[in-house]
Amino acid sequence: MTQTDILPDEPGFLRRMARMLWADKFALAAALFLLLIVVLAIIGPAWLDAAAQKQNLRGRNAPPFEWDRGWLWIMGADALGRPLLARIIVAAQNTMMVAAGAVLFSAIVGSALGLVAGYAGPRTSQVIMRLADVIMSFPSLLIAVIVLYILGPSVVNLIIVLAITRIPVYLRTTRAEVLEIKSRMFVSAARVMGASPARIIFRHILPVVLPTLMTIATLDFAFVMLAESALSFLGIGIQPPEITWGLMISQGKQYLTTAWWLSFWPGLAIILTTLSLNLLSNWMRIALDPVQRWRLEMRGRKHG
Amino acid sequence: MSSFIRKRVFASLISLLGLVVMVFFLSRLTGDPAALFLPVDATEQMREEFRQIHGLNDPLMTQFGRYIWDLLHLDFGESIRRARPAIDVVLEAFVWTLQLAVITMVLVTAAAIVVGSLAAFRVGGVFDRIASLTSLIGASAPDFWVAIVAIVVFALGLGWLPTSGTGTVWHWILPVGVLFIRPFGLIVQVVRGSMITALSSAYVKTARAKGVRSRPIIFVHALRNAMLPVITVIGDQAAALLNGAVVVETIFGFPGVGKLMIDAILQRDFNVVLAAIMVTALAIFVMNLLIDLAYLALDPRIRH
Amino acid sequence: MAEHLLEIRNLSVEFHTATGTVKAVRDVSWHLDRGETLAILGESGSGKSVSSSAIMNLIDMPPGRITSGQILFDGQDLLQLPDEARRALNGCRIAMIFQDPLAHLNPVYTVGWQIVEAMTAHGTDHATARAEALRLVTRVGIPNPQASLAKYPHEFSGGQRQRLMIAMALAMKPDVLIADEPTTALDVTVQAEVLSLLEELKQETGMGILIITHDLGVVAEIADRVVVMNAGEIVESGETAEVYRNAKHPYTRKLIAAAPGKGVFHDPLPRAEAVLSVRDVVKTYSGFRALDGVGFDLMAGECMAVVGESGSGKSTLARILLRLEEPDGGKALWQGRDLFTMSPAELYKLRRDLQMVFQDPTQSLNPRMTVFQLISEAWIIHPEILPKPQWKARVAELLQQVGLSPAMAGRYPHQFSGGQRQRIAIARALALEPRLIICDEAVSALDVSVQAQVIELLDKLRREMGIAFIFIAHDLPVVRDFADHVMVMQGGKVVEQGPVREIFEHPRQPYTQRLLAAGLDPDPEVQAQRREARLGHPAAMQPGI
Amino acid sequence: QETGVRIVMGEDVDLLEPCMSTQSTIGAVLLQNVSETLTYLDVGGGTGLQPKLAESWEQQADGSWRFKLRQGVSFSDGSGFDAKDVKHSFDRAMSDQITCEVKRYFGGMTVNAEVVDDYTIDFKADPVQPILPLLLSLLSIVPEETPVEFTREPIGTGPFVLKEWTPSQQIVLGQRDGYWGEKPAVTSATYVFRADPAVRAAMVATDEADIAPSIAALDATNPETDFSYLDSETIYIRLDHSMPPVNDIRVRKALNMAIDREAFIGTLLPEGTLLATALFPPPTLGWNKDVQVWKYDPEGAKKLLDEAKADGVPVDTKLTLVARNANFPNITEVMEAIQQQLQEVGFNVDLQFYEIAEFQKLYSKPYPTDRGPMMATAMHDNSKGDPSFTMFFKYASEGLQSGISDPKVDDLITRASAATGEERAKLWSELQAYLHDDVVADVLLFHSVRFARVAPRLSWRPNMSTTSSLPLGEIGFK
Ligand SMILES: Nc1ncnc2c1ncn2[C@@H]1O[C@H](COP(=O)(O)OP(=O)(O)OP(=O)(O)O)[C@@H](O)[C@H]1O
Ligand SMILES: Nc1ncnc2c1ncn2[C@@H]1O[C@H](COP(=O)(O)OP(=O)(O)OP(=O)(O)O)[C@@H](O)[C@H]1O
Ligand SMILES: [Mg+2]
Ligand SMILES: [Mg+2]
Repeated sequence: MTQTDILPDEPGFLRRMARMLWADKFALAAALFLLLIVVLAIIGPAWLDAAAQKQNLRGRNAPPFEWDRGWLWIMGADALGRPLLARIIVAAQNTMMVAAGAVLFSAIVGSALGLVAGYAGPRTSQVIMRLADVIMSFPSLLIAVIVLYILGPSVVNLIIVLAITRIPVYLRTTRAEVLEIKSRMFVSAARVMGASPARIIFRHILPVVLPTLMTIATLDFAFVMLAESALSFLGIGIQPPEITWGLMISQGKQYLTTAWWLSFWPGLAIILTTLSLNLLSNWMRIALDPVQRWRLEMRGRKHG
Repeated sequence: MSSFIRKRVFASLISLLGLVVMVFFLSRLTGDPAALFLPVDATEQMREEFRQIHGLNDPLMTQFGRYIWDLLHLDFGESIRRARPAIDVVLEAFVWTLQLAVITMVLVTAAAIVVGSLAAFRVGGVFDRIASLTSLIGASAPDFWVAIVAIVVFALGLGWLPTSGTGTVWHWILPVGVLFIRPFGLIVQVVRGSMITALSSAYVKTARAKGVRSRPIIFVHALRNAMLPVITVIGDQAAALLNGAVVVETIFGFPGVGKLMIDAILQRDFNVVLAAIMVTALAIFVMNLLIDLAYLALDPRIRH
Repeated sequence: MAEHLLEIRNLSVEFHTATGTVKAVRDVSWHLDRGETLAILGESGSGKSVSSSAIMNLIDMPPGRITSGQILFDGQDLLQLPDEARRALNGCRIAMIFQDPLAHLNPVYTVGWQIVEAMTAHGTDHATARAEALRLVTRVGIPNPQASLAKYPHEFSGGQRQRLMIAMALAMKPDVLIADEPTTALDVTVQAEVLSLLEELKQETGMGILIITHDLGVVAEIADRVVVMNAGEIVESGETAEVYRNAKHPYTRKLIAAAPGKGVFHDPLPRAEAVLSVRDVVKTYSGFRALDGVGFDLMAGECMAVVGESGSGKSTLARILLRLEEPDGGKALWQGRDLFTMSPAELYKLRRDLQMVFQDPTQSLNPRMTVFQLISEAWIIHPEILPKPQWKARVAELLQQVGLSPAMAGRYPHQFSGGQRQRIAIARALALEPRLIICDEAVSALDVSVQAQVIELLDKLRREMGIAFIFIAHDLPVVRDFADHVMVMQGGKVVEQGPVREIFEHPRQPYTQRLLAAGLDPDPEVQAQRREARLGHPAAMQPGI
Repeated sequence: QETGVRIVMGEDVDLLEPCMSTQSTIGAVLLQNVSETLTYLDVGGGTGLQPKLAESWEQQADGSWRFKLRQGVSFSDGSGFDAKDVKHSFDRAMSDQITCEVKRYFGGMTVNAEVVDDYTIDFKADPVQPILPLLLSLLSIVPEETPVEFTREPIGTGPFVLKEWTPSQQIVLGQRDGYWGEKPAVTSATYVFRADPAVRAAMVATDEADIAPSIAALDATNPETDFSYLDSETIYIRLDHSMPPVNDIRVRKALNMAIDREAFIGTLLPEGTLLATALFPPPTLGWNKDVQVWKYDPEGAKKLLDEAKADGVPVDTKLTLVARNANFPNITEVMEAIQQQLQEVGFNVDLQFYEIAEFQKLYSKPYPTDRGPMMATAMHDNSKGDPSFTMFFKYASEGLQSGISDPKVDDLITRASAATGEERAKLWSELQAYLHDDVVADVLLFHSVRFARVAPRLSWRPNMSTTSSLPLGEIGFK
């Protein structure tokens, strides 16, 4: 073994990640898809809003794959003859905003509380956990109605309503894992070094819990995207003519047997987004775990 | 152990009381039941009488005091809509919900654990890819899609199963099938993720060195270590089912507590809302207690 | 060529890592016959554990890869066998004792269950297996065997876990036993018992034993032949006595020369104010007294060795002094202030001064951090120690001081050998420049040459910087060389303490005397004489085994 | 099962209280099956008000009404039917101890029932009610012994009795002996509840049900089994005349002209939907067929707006178009289309959907004070054959949902309500035209249709009354 005085320079973090992403073609495709969605969410409304709102009762429920109307109509048209593709693109912004907002909010609040409940003493933990029980047994619709009446309808309130009900799952998951992880020796070792509780929680415990939270969060994304449309019906949040994928699905619901494409395409968008997020989070679980990382690095080598 | 349970029951009772107080006051901020019970054209005098009959004209504190007093006598009040004791209405529905939740969760848990574990055993293998993909697509597809398509295919098309309703075993298949999908997808993913880590740990090597077969290595050695986040998520999904499976109840005409609760909330039938929340909350509290006991049973390191 | 029980031919193993391929084992060949004990000696990280894992089909492939070679067991090449056939052999005909017992025991099952499973996995019925498990646990000297079977791994001491691993491996009376450092965590009396148990079984069943160890005394005691490895290669092999007498390879000579226990005793330090003074520490685990009135004084720059029976509460004492566990009674005055009643805030300020190297190195390193991150975390927490630009250089320096290559700084804990991890843990403790380091079996997994280097480093720090040490160890020669003061523990109590010379030369308590008598000499001939003497006087052995 | 029918309904029945049977879900089960009324409005046959438990009635000199009751009628509990039962039924329904829905039709008047003899009863109303016999077609008759609280065991004089009631699951009615009238062909009826219209349609298709009184237009694809019927619901946009710019008649006209009503039919709304010129459906007393639907004229609308603007009317003010969620099928699309059409002629329209309770607050008086110019899309149901059930509430200054305050309208309503016969019809006609053409009170849109699916083995067709009752006696088998 050669002894060198300087530490070897590791390949840059980003380059390494990029190489590992390249190694997993599924994850790569997922990442590209998500990138596309994000881009569309940013430019979509400015770019296609007019086309997406232009009604044309004569072209209502136009079937998909008819090229002669132009590419915007490739997915067909909705009940008011508006091109579905344009609507999906325009809806991406609201959808992503609400879904990401709600999921991030619930995940962050939930896991923060879970970390505290798991790490702190039994009394704090008991209080937090019973609070979670209360939230868990509070019907989301009731929360929605209450928020609607007390705070009034708005997108932020919609996000809050959607987020509140999902807090307990992150909270409970995090706490359960923290209870186990904090008994591990490397946590003791960190304590001996004088690491502050914050450091122990965020540097040592959180990384172990994070992959599980990410898995839940990705599936919650789908859940939130669908649930959001259910709340629109209370008049809270996104309202027609503003659109989200969830709303498009629920509007297309009655045409399920006669004009399937109305709710199919937005449904597909949700499925693909969820799928991509999940593939990416599964990839991340492996890429961020040094013990598993070889799965990607080896493959990357073979291919590249 | 018994002191743990005693403390827990006590804390849960406090949260139940908190829940009742919260729901009682917050729900009363959400509008006048008279406006909803009576048709739009009803006269103001009729509304006034209605409020008088149902004690809605008294000061809120008086109403609350009366409610709590009755509650102490195990009287949950009358349903405004149904003119019968709210608790009867709720319990009737809850029996169905409980059955549905238990059956679904038992099936989901068994299936998801097997599939998730096998997927984790060969990460990136064919089984892993197929299982992940199908479960994720199922989990992110709108549930009413799945429900309607299932009816169209299995009841209308093939004529194998009844469209909806209750009565025979056959009536359960579609609702359970539809409810199965989302928790299944979620739990498969959580099991898979958690198992990947567990299967690469040193004690699995020990088991292999002992000559233990693959199946017990997966399902005995690794699984128990991987179970903490899994049972948490199972609990979360079960809680969701205990709160009522609205879509399934609506579409399949299943007389559960979900639609009852939604209707009661929308109609501001407060006594039913409160009774329903208390019953489901109790179920959820019990379930969370069982889950916490399961943590202790699963992982001796948590017992301290 | 005569058929051997187990033969390895030209085995090479490499690992893929982010920074390149690591050739862990290179072209290694050796063989083991029935009723024979083969010892593999060698530098820490030289591929001993990896090559034995290869026999058991336990290398993760990928990232590991067997690039060449054959592993012949009973004449058939294991590498060509289907997985199912190899599984059937594992545990039943070839069994292994792992180096790091805590990580290798399943934390969520009772040890009884795990031992029983080793038998039921090969068709033994449950009742028989249970009876056998009880017998085995009794034989390896676990106190209160019946109750112990129902306990979980984390409820045992390091040495007890190691013995449980041994019991598990012996369950099926295998033809080949691979013992990877089976006695590192055992005090010499227990070690002697375990070694004689192995010897006995060997006589009884004709089992071949492959023992990987750093302890030349153990080699001298039981090995028929030795193989010496260095940097993944075999540098020397032969009859034990022959190799000891006429070592040819410079590395072997270095090893033998480095055997501890030959230095001069430290002279007692001049009496001064104690930095740490511990009184009447008590700790009970659900009724069981793990510590019972322990007390001692420690001066700056002093090294106090704690020796004693496995399970006597040494690690517990260490954990309690660091407030990783709450004591049930007693006082520990650190510079006059009681550690046990300190508020978390006060304690936090003190953390930097008190460091510990844990008994199970694997578990004490965060698996998600690189070596660089692990060591530099100290400076993140205590930024006053070292400005950031110097971190890299200091990490490199520390790694070199403990005998590791700075090139390894980018690797993760699981990519190291047991001894290497232990050194990372030492480096991490040193990074904080503390005033007191508690070393719980900190050098037990190191080969004697590295061990000597590390001990020398620690001794230098002790002298130059006045760092005090509480040095928990089983290895009496090391204690003899390094300690100023010795405390002997048994059953949670201090049975004897005093200056090192006094303890070693005039032990008063019977337990101490027994301990010293059980020490092994690296010289096979000396050891052979002692063995004869011992067999002649069975009374010297502890009863009840 | 041969002579039993299974009916799948869209909404669960919470109560089986006879005095609540004006509520369509309750009425569908009870009315004319379990409970009967004194009179009966034949909407389907077009023959007007028919005798049921009353054999005849006449208005007396003082304006009160005398009813001669049918003899030899018994309740399903065996007790006989007489005037005391009628009086009790009426008093019970009007009681302030329970909230009976039928009471609302007797708002703004005091009515006293007086038993003359066992089979004669007088109803005295103040002010005099020309349509009292019609109003009494809404009152279900219960036995005298019925307590004044909601009952869950409805007793009536009808041909059926309640056999089984599993809440939220099913209700079973069985034929009873001793019914005074013709024995129905149907011997039993099972009601089940499915919220999803597609499922209801599927259930008839799979022979799990015989009648689905309401299915989605989209599912009504089989001419063999699926029938449309006018359901007496009228969709309109209520305008609030108290605020600019809607207080300007040109703006109201422009609103009406901007909407292409024809374009909705056969697209977003099913074929068969009628364009509305009044808030009640055509087979109603005094229907004025001369009132013409506003023509779609975007250019004209623009011009009117420009004129108004020139006169300083703030036509650019944001108008909030509110609607109730899921009020009728396709409401979202319809509202979006209307919004776009309004915007095309230059209105600034914001669309808002609300949950029913929230909507109610906006739709009924007292209106929120900070509402701004608001247009409420609503549905109104009048299958009772007389505009009085509509006009007061929706147009009188005091009307709970009225957006206008017009003395002439108030006057016409008062006069029409008090009038009878030809006179009454004429006054209603006049009011209809005045509201539509002169006041331009609101934006009237559609009379909606519904679809029912009926198993081929039944000879039964839905009609306008199907929304409020479903007499099993009318069902025959092929
Ligand atoms: N998964 C891995 N990835 C990369 N390198 C590894 C991996 N496992 C082991 N190594 C390297 O292989 C070499 C041999 O390791 P091994 O565990 O066999 O050493 P050892 O001889 O048993 O040492 P010790 O006496 O310290 O236990 C070491 O240098 C180690 O760093
Ligand atoms: N968490 C625990 N629960 C119950 N008993 C425990 C626990 N931890 C340690 N013990 C018991 O306390 C005793 C002392 O353990 P400790 O680890 O301090 O021993 P030790 O002196 O370090 O031994 P070794 O040299 O084998 O490491 C042992 O008998 C052990 O079984
Ligand atoms: Mg090793
Ligand atoms: Mg120890």
